[in-house]
Amino acid sequence: MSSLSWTPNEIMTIAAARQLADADVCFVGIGLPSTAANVARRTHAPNLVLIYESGTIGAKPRTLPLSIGDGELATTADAVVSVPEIFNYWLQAGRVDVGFLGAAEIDRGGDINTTVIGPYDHPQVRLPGAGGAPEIAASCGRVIVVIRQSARTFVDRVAFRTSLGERVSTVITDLGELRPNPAGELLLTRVHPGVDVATVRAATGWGLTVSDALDETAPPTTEELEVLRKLELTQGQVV
Amino acid sequence: MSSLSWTPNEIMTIAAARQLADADVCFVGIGLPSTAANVARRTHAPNLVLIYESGTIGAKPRTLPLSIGDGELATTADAVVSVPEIFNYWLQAGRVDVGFLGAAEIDRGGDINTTVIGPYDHPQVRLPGAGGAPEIAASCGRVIVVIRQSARTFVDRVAFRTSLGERVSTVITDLGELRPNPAGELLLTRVHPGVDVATVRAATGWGLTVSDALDETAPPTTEELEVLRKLELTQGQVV
Amino acid sequence: MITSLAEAIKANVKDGDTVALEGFTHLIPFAAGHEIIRQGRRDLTLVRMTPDVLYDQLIGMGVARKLIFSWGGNPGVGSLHRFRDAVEHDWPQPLELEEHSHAGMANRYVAGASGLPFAVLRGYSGTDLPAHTKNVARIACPFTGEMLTAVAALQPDVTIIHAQRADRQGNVQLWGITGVQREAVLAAERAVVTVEEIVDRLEPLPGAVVLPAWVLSAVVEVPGGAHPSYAHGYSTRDNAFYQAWDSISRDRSQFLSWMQDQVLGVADSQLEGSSA
Amino acid sequence: MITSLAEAIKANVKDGDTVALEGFTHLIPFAAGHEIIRQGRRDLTLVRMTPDVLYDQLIGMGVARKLIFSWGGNPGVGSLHRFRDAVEHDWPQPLELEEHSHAGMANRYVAGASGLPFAVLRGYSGTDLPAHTKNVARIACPFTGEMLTAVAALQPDVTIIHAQRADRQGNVQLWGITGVQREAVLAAERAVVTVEEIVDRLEPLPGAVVLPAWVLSAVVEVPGGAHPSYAHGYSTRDNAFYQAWDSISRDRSQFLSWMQDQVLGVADSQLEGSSA
Repeated sequence: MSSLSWTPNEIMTIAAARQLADADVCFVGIGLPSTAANVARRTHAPNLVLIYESGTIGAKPRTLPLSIGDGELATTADAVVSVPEIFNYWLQAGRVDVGFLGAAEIDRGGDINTTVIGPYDHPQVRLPGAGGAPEIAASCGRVIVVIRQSARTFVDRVAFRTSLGERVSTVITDLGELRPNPAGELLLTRVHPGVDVATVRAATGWGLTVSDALDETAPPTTEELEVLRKLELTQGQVV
Repeated sequence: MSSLSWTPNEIMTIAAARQLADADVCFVGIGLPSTAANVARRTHAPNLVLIYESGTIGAKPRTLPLSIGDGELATTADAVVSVPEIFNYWLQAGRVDVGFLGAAEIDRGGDINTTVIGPYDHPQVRLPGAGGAPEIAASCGRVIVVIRQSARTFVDRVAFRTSLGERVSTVITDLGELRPNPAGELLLTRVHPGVDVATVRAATGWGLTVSDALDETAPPTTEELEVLRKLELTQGQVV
Repeated sequence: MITSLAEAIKANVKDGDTVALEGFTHLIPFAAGHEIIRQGRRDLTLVRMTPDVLYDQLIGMGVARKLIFSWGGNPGVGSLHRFRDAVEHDWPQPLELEEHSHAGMANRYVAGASGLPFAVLRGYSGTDLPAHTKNVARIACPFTGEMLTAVAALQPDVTIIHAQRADRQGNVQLWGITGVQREAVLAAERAVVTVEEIVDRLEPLPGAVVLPAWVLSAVVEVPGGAHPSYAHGYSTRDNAFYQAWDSISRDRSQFLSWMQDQVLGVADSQLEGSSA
Repeated sequence: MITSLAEAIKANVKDGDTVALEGFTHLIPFAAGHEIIRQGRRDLTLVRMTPDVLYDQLIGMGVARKLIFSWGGNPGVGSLHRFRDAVEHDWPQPLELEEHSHAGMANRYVAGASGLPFAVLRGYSGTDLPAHTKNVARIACPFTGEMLTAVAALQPDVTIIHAQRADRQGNVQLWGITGVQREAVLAAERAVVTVEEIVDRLEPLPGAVVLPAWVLSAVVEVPGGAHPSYAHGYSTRDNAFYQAWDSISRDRSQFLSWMQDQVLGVADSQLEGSSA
């Protein structure tokens, strides 16, 4: 095991996958969240229920989707429903245990920005926008955010509040893991193997508090890495 | 033709069928309205679009359905949708040209009662209730009511207003046809062959006004009667 | 998950519950309703858009305290005599009514399935219906000022439906006229589904609705469990029975005797689906 | 009803119209969007939940005055450079934005399709989104007093979608991921549908949505009309093109040259579906 090596993206994905319990119902965004959810389903959580906002419920993709609307998701789903139905009957009604979000910025309270960097009317960077995030963040039992950590992405206060941090239970980054304290402020609770706290502090745009119970992420197992790498080779493939 | 004979129900059904134009979109209740719509589709209105509140759009039943949920309606429809969708996306959105209603009571203003005879809390007769009627009456381009005429069914004021008469364009009875004047009061505009005005007056619970342009219903044609009788023999049959 | 009819009803239907046995002529859950009668449940608030012969039986047997509905009749035949007897003569006991239009009931289920306290529609306007329920109100559009109608969400304690198939995990598939069943199931706290058969795999079919096992409480194999209603692809509607019900149900003692013979007196071993 | 692409766009898309070209990754109506560019439409308000490469092209060619949307990116790849250039640098002209969440947009279409002026949801709460649009408001439940969110109905002048099949009467069938297309079509004043093929009869298929001809304005046979998106059962998504678009679109002149070659310079006789 000690001879294994992995990239920051790989350990971030595997740490995210571990957040999912078997038989969780999970609302999955495309990209790293989808990769993590599919790793979980192939390892410790075979009964994980994947819901994609395109309307596929219980998708069991044999390859890794490139987009949220890949045909593979429809072909392997228990049910395909309309987009209004997925948001109203499934997400809003509180049937989803875990929401999985990415972000451009996150702040110490767990609020997320995927809208603009800079003033709304004259932004320096126009980001894609809200998508499903505001209601995923408000309706799922718990919310996991996956984001690369840097002083640019971890800010004291997001420039635009696209979705709220109230239900954020865990933030998984390429450096470690953060969880909110009772007041809702994100604390560092785990570092990945080989990452020191000073590195994480330097990559955080606020005075980061470290949990008294700081732990280290267990290294990826051979199985986890094999599953992840094999899966990524299939991205966007049509079966 | 003059040797033909027909029952009061038959001429009522055929007169109702004649109210439908080819390519009308028609929201059909079960019973006589459904029979009339299916006669029209087999005679002068082959492109009539039949919508049943069970969710079948463009049903082309080969037999006459006994209930609104007969399998024949689903099998022959262009589309089968859910009940909420049929009411919200199709009826409420104003996509239906003609609504076809039956009633236990109708009054001079065209308001309809299918709820109770007598006081609501202690009714003499408890009727089935509203069903789709309130929204059919409010949302269709025009509304045709089919009802047997008597002093008991044609009342000055309905005991319970189940649906409004505002959009009622024609009332077809076993005696003739009534249409609203500009003030909304139903006038006698047609009598069926062999029916005199005095008979209609006696079967009306208010002082009935007769239209200056009173006309007589054209007798059923051989084709109409043949189509109707053949159709009724198939009621509830499974193809 | 997959259990017997007796167990499913025992675990999910309690005295005083609000219970929707939904279906729109097609797929009426008769067998499940009969089991509720056999188990002697009381004080139920029954909910259904189109209460028909099954509800006539439940009401006549004194199971229901209240009925929430939009159209109560024997489709294509006429009145429900037990329903009328309860409303007109309080027999076997008074029946409280709350009635709506179909559009109102459908949207009440939609609100329930959506986790919202109410839904908006154009409906009920000018009718005498709102005067008799507190679950209909006027609401202003915050953008245009137009006045519309709001209906309160329906969230039954338990919804019971009949479907064609389930797989061994308890995922359920129904097709043909599927009415308001998806919404009724998703609006409820618990859901029980009887099915014609349990199969290894649910082959995709045109027009099919699939309800995943994880939104259901119990699934029971009850072949013919919709009779005299029908299951598209499995059986046809027993129209003769619906017509016969008119005379069976007209007289109180004849009704009771029929229920004794056909429902109460059916031993466990003869029950629809008891071997499942 | 069944016509050419040029005719369908000419008759149904006017300068200044509000136009929704809908699709959720699957069935994006690229060919129809390209025809809008070729016909030189101006001042359009473009509407879509997920504006992607096609909207990048429309915006970069100066077709749009305003965009109403919820997520604008190149799925699985990254930014839309023409969209960003318009918002960040007003090139080729300023682009007004009105943005929502997916749930908000979906419900705005639902309200439009239902003939209602607004829809209710739990959404937007606490976010900065409502500060930038007048089409989101708070609304109180008339039964519980709970505060919820209202969104104004979306009713495009015209909605354009791509589907798999139509029959000769113009009834349209689509399946696979069908997204919000049904609602977008039913919410619009007019609707144009391009299809992979026109067939004698629409065989029922699992998961298929059928839109009857009488709610549509024009149907056009355009095989491959969703490329580089895909049509489930007919083609697969050209992921390589989506990846290539990132570099094609990064530079203004390279973008214009690509559009000249691949869209503007395509003679009528070479057009997708021109022979239909």
